[in-house]
Amino acid sequence: MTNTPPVDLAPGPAKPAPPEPILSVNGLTIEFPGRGRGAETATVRAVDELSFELAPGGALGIVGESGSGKSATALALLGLHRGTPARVTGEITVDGTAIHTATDQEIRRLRGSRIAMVFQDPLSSLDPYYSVGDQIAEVYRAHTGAGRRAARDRAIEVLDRVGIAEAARRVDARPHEFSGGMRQRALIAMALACEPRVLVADEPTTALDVTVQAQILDLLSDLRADTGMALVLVTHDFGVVAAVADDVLVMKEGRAVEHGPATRILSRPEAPYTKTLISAVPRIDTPRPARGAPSTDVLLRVEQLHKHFPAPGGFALRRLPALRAVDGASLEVRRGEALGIVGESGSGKTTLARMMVSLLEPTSGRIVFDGEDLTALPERRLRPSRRDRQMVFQDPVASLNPRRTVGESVAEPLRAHGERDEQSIRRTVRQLLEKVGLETAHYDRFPHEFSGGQRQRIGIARALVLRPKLVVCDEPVSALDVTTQAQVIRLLADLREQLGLTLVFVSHDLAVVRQVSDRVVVMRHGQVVESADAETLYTNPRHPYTRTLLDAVPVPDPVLARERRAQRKTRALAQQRLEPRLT
Amino acid sequence: MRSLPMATFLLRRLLGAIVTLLVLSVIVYGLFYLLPTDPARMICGPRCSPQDVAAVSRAYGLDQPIYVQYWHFLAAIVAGRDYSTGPSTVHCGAPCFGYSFETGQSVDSLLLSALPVTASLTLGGAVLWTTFGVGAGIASALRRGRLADKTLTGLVLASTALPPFVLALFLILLFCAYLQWLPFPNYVSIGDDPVQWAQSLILPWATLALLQAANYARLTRTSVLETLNEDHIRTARAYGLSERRIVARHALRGALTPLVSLLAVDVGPVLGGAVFTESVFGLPGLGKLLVGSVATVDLPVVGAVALLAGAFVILANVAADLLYVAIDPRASIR
Amino acid sequence: MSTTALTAAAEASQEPASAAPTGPRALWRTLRRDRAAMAGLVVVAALVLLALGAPLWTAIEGQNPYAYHDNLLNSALGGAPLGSFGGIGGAHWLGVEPQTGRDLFARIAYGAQVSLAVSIGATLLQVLLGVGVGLAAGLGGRFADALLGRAIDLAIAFPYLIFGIALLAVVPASFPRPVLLVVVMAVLGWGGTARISRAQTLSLRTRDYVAAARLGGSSTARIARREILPGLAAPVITYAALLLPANMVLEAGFSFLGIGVRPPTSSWGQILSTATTWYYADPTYVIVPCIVLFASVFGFVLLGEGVRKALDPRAANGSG
Amino acid sequence: MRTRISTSHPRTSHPLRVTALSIAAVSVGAVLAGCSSTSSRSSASSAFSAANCKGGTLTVLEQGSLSEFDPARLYTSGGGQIPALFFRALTTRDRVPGAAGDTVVPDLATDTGEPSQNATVWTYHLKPGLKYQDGTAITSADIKYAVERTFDAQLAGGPPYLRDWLVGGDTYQGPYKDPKGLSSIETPDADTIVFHLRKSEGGFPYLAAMTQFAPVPKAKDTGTQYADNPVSSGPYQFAGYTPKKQLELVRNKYWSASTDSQRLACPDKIDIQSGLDATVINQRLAAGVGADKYAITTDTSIGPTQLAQLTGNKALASRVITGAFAETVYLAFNTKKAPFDNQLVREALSYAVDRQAVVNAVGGSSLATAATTFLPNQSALGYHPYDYFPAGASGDAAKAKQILAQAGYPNGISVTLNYENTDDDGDGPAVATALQAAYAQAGIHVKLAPTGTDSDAFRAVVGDTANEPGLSLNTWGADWPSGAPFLTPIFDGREIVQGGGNFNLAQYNDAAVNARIDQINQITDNTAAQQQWGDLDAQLGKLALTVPLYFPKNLTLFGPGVKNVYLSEWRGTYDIAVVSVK
Repeated sequence: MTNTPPVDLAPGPAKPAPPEPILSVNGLTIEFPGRGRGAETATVRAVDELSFELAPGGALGIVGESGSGKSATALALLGLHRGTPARVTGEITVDGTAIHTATDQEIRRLRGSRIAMVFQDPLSSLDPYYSVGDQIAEVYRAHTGAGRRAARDRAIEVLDRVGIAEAARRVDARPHEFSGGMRQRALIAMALACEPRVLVADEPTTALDVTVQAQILDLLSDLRADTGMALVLVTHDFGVVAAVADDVLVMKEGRAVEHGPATRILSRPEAPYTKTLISAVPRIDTPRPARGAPSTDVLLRVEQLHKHFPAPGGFALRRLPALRAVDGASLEVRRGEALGIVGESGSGKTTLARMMVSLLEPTSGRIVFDGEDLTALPERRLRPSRRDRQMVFQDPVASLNPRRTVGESVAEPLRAHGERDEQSIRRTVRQLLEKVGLETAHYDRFPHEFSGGQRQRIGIARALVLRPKLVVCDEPVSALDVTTQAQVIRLLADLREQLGLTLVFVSHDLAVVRQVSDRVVVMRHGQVVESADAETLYTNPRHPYTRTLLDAVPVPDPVLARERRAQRKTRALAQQRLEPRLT
Repeated sequence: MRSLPMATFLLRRLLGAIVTLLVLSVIVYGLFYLLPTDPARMICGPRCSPQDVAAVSRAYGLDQPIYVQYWHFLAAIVAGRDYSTGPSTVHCGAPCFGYSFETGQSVDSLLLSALPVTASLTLGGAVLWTTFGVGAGIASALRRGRLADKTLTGLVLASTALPPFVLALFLILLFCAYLQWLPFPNYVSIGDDPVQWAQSLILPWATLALLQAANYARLTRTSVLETLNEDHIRTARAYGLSERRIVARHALRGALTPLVSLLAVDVGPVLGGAVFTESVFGLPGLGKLLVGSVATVDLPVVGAVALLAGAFVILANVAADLLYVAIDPRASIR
Repeated sequence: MSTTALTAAAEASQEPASAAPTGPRALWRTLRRDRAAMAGLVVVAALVLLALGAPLWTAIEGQNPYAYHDNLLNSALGGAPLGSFGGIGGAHWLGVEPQTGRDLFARIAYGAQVSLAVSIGATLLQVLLGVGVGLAAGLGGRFADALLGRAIDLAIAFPYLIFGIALLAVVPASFPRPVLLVVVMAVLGWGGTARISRAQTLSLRTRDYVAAARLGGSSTARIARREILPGLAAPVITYAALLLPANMVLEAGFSFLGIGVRPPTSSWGQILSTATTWYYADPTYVIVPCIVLFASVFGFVLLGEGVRKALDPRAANGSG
Repeated sequence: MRTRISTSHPRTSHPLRVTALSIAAVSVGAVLAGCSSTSSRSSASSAFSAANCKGGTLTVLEQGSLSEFDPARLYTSGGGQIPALFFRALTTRDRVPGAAGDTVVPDLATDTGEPSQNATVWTYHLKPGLKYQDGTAITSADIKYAVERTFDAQLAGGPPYLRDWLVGGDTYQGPYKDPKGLSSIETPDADTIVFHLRKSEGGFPYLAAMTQFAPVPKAKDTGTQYADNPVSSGPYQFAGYTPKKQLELVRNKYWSASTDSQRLACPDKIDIQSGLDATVINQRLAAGVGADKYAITTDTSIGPTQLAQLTGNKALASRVITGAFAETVYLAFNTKKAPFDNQLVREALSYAVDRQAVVNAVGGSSLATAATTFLPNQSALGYHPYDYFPAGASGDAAKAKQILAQAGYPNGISVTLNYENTDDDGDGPAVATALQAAYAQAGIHVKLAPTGTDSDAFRAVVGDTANEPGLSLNTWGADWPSGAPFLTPIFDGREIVQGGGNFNLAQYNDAAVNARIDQINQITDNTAAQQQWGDLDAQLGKLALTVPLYFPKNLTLFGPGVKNVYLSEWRGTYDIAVVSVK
C-alpha cells in the first residue's frame, strides 16, 4: 500500500473535461493468503490491477462469473477488507477520501454516509434481532448524531421512499416479517438514510423472483435519477446490467476484460471473453430452432394432482390449513419431447417434478406413466418403474454424496439393481462419464474435486445409467455460471437427441426454458396457469400472469430494458403493488 | 417454515411430557419392585417377626399387587388421597406423593424442603457458570489465537476432565481446611440468613460453575466467532457502525441467544438434583434426598423425586424451545 | 459433560456437503498437526500400555494388587503407610494403600484395565444403540419416529443415578460386574447419540443424493447403509470421543457411590473414594490417583477435542 | 470415612449398635499422645459448675439422627441421646462418669421398678408434679397408652421386647384398632403402672429406659404424624424441625430440674444439623470456629484419616473422648449348611483369620480392638476372656490347613462370604476383602458376595433362615449393657425366627443352653447375672459358632467451648444431656 496520495486521479484517454469522478480505483489488487497445508498455501489473487472511475450520478455495472473478483472489488470500495487476512494494494478514492490511506475512524465515517452498500441476501444482511426501523435509525444516528425521534422519522421517510407501504407501521417489523423484495427495499432504504454519493449493490436481485427483481431494479434506477447518487452494480447477469447501468466493466479472473458504455458492449462486444459470455446468455426473445414434429404419444400424464403438506404436529387439537404446494395440476408429457415447467418460487414446480418421479407421494390425483397407473402403488411395485424415471437435481453440491467417489455414486443404481459384475459396472460408468464430457479417470475422485458444472454432468450421468425413458431436470442449471449453463444445456440437448430421451425441464428462468423446451407449462400457486407450445407461449401469452412474467425478464439490451421499464411502471400504477407478502 | 399456535404447541408438549413421565414412573416402580429388599421389613425394623412384617405390609398397602399400588400412587397425584394416621385420617391434597416410609413425613413436604436448596444451588450456580463461561468465551473469541485464548481453552478443557466429587472435595480441602477462608459448608436457608446462605453455597456454586462454565466458554467462543462472520455484521460494518457497537449490540445478541436455550436445557437436570455436589457438600437438596431414599427403598420418595427430576428435564427442554422461539425471531415452533 | 458433547457433535454435524470426505487417513493427517491432540494421544497411549501390560509391570515391580502388607502400616495411626510419601520406594513404586498395605502402583495399573474396558465398552455400546435407534427413528415412518423420539426423550430425561443404583442392586451378584456396568451405562447413556443420529439422519435424508439413491432403486436399508451411515460418522465419532472421558468419570462416580466394580478388583473410582479423605495423613495416596485419573480423562478430552476440530469444518475455518 | 458411633434413631442405622456398659473406666488406654479421656474430662470440667451452666446455644452436628421422633418407632438404648432431651421414660441411664454410668436409674418413676412374682410383674410409681410442655400432668395412663401404641403396625420399628415379654403382646394390634387396650398393663391410679410379663425378666428396668416408655397424651396423639411435633416431657421442646436436616430445641418451661436428676439442660437452645458428611463434621469440630466452638456430635467418630491430625496437636487431642460401646463384629456360620456343619471347618476359619488386617481395614488399633470373644471386652457384660483357636495377630495359616485336611479338605476349600455392601458400619467390603486376602493363604478361597447396599437389605437376606448363606459378616450390639440382650438372640434356640428377621445365624438350638439362659434371666443381682453370661459366652465359644473379629472404638471430638464433657460408659461417648456451653 502506498502512502502518497495519487496526484493524478484521471489517467486514461483524454475526454472533454470529465467531471471530477466520485469514485476512482487505480491498480487495485486483492490477494487472499491461501489456507491449508503445504502446497496449497499459495496466495490467491482475486483482483489484479483493476482500475476504473465513476462520475457522480453515473451507473457502472461490474459483470463477471463466479470467481472473477467482482464481489471482492465491491467490498474493497468500502474498505471492508480491513481486519481480514486479505491484502489490498492500489488506490481507491471515494468522494475525495482515499480509502487506502484513511484511518479507521475516517473510513467508518465514510461508510454508510457517503458510500453505502446493498448485499445479495437481504435476509442475512439484516440483523434478525432488531426491527428494520431500528437498524436504519441506528445508521442514521451514527452518522448524524440525530436524536431518537428524528432518526425514527428518517427511517419511516426512507422506507416510504423505497416503496414500503404503510412505512410508519412497518418500521417496527423485524426483517423476517418482510418478504424478500421488501427486505431488499429496506436495505436500500438503509443505504439511502444518509444520502450517500455512491451506492454499491452486490448482486442485489439474485435471490429474488423475476417479478420482484424487476421492481427492485426499477427502484434503483428511479433512486439514481432522483438523488443523483452514483451506482456500482455487481452482477453475473447481463440482463440486470442492461436494466440499470450506463457503463459496463467485464471481469475475468480478477482483471478487467472490457470496459465501456453498456449499449456498445452489449451489442458489439470486442473482447472474445465478453463475446462468449454474451452469446451464452439465453435470450428470451430468441426462438429455439424448430425440431421435428411433436409426438402425440403421452408418456406421462398427471391428472388433478394435489400435494398438501400437513401442518406439523401430532396432537394438535385444531388442524392448521395444510400447505397446498400443488393444488390440482394436470399436464401431460409426450414421448420424446422436452417439456418446460416455469414458475416463481413457491409455485409448486419442484414438488410436481418430484411427484413425477415418485419421490413424493401425491395427496390426491393420478399419475399415469407409460400406461401404468402409479397412484398409490406400494414401494415394492413402484420400484420397477423407477428405473425409467430419473431426475437431475438443482444443487450439484447436495446431489452427490461427498463421502463416495463419483464413480461409485454413478454406479450405485446399477448395484442397487443387482448388478454384481465389477468389470461391467466400471465399463458402463466410464463410458457414461465420457459421454457427459468427463474423463474415465474421474471414476475414483471425490465430488469436492470437481467444479459445479462437472458435478452437474456427474448428476446427469447418474440419471442416465439405468437408461431411463424420462428424465426430470429440476433447475439443473440455475446454480451454474452462464457459460457453464450453456454447456450443460447443450449437453442435455445432445443426450436427448442421442438417447431419445423424454425431458421435463423445471426452471424459474424463462429464457433458459425457452432454449430447451418444445412445450412450456406455467405454474402459479400450485396450479397450471397456461400450457402451450413454446413458440406460442413466448410470443403470444394468453394468461396475464404469463405476460407479467415475460415482461419482468431482464433482457441484455439497454434500449429494450428502458422500454420495458416504462411499460411496467404504467401497469404498476394501474395495478397497485402486486408484491405478495410471504410469511 | 410454518408455525404452530403457541397454545397447541404447549398442549402437545405437555401431553408428550405426561406420557414420558408416566413411562418413567412405571420404570421406577417396576425396578424397585424387583429389588430384593422388602420395604415392609425396612419399615418394621430388624427385630420384626414375619407376622409383624405382614401387619406392616397390610398397613401400608404393600401387600397389594404392584399395579394396584402404582394406581394408588398415580391417583393420589391427580386427586389426592386419604391416609390413616392411626387415630384419625388425614387428607393429602393433590398433588399428593404420599408419605415417606422412612420418616413418615409427607413426601410433598420433603420435596418442598429439598427444592429450595436445590434451586438455590442451581440458580446461583447457573448465574456463576454463565457469567464466567460467557465472559471467558467472549474474551477468548475477541482475542482469538492469542495467548489468553489458548490459556482459556486449556483451562476449559481441563475442568471438563475433573470428576465432580473430586473437584468438590478439593475445593473444601483448599478453602476450608488449608486456607480456612470459608467455614465448612453448612446449608442455611436464605430466609434465615442471606449472608450465611450465600457463604454456605459459594463452594457448591463454584463446583457447578467449574464443571459447566467450560462448556459455555467454548460454545460462546464458537458462537461469537460465527456471528462475527455473519452477513449482518458485515452490513453493520459497511454502514460505519463502531466496532464496539457491532460487538456489543449486534454480535453478542445473536451469539448469546442459543446459549439461553442451552442454559434452560442444562438447568433442568441440575434442578433434578446435583447428586454428587449435594452429597459432598451435605446440601439437603433433591439429589441427596434421592440417594438417601434409594438406599432405604423409600419408594414414595424415590418415585416422587424421579418424577420431579424427570419433569424438570422435560420442562427445561420445553422452556428451551419456547425461549428459543421467543428470543430468535427467525425461529418458529415445530 | 453430556451437553458439551451433544453440542460439540451438533457442531460437527453442520458439515457443508462440499467438504472433503473425512477418512481415517485424512483425520490422522489433521490430528498429527494438532499438538494438543497429539499430547492427548500420548497420554492415552501410555494409559493403554499401562492397562494392557499391568501383569508385566507389576511382575517387574514384584508386587500384585491383592496382597495385604500389615507390616507396612502404622496401625495406631489409622493404618497409614509407614515411611514418607505413602511408603514410596523401590519395592513399592507409588507406595502402598493405607489400611491395607496393598501396592498402589499395582492397584492403579489393574484399575486402568477396569476404567478403560468399562468406559470403552460403554461408549461402544452407547454408540451402537444410539446410532441404531437414531437411524430407525430418522428413516422410519412418522409413527416409528414419534415412538422412538419419545423413547430418546425418556432416555435423556431419566435420572440416571436412580436407575443405575437400582439396576446395579437388582442384578444378582454372580453377574460379572464390569459387564453389568457397561450395560447399565449404555442403557443410561444412549440418548445423546440417538438424538444426534436422528437429527443428522433427518437432515441427510432430505439431501438430493439420498433422493437420487432412491430413484436408483436402493432400498431403505441400502440407503441407510450406503448413504446415511457414512454421514453419521463425523458427528457420532465426535460425540463418542467426548463421551468416552465422560463415561470414565461416570464409572469412577459409580465406584465412588459404592456401586461400581466389586472388591478386591481395583478401580480408580474406588481408590479415589477412599483416597480423598486421606489428604492430611497420606497426601501421596490422594495425589497419585487424582493425577492419573485427571491425566487420563484430560488426555481423552484433548484427543476428542482434536477429533472434533478435525471433523468440524467450522473449526477448520479458523474458529478452532 | 467410617463412622462408628451409636445412633439412637431407628432403621437407618443399626438399632442394635447401641452403647453398652463397661465397669472399668476406660478399658483400653488412649493410644494417642495426649489423648486420654481422663485428661480431657478434667480439663473440660475444671471450669464447669453445674449450678451456673445455664445459657447459650449448643450446636449438634450429625450425619443422621433426624429421621424419626416417634417414641414408639425409635429404637434406642437408654432413651437415646437427642430423644432423651424431650422424652423421659420410666427409667434412664445414670449420667455420671465412670462405671456407674452403666447403671439404670429412675427417671419419671420413683425407683427402677419393683419386681414381684419372680420378676414377672413390675410395678412403677410416678414422681409427683410431672408435666408436659403444655402444662398438663403426666399420668400413668399416658405411659400405658404410649406402650400400647407401639403395637400398631403403622408405628412399627421399635424393639421386639414388648411384643415378646408382655402378656398378650404377641396378638395385640394397638389402641387404634383395639381401643380396649392391653390388659397386661394396669394403671390402678394416675401414678401407678403395673406390667405383667410372660416370664421372668430381670432386665426389665433397662427396657423401661427406652422411649417406648415415654408418655404420650392420648388427646395429642396424631398417629403417624406424631413424630413431626411430639409432646415433650423433658427439658426441651421442638421449635423447628425439618426431618434429616435440622431440629431446633428450646426450653420446655414446665420441666423442672427438681424431678429430673439426670439432665442438666445447660444450653438455652440446641441447634441440631443433620445430613452432614463425617469428614465435614470432624473438620468443623476440630476448627471450632464461630458457632462450631460450641458444637458436639452424637453419631460421628474421628476416622482413621484424621488420627494424624491429633498427633502433635495436644490442644486438639484434649478435645477427644475415647470410648467403646458393647458391640462385636464377627463372622457368622450357618451350621445347617455344609461345610459349616463341620466344626473343624469352622475352627479352620477361626485359626486362619488375620485380625490385624481386619483392624487396619476399619481404622487401625486406635479405632478397633481385635476380638477373640463374642461378648465385648466390658465387664458390665461379664467379659470372660478366652481364645480357643489362637490365630495370633495375622492368622495361623499352617494350623488352619492342617485342620482343614483333618476335616477332609486337604486341597483347601471354597466358600462364599456375604456382607453388607457399604463400609459405613464397619462390616462391609473393606473387612470382607481383608478376610479374603488372609484366607487365601490358608487355602480357603473366599468368594465375595456383597448383599444389599445397607444393613436392612443385608439383614433381609441373612435373617431369612431358609435361605441364609453359609458365611456372613455381621455386627451385633447390646440394647442395654448386659449379656442377656447380647447373647440371647444369637444363641437361644427359641429365638430362631422362621421367615425373616432371625439373628441366631448359627441356627443353634441346644435345650441345655436354652434352659441356662432362662435360669440366668431370673437372677436379679446384676453383677452375679453378668458373671454367668460371661461364663456362658466362654462355653459357647468352644463350638466356633462365630469368628469374633473386633470391637469398635469411638474417638469423639467436641468443640473448644463445650464443657462438662466426659465419657458416658453406657453410650461409649459423651452425653448430650449434661454438656454445657457456658
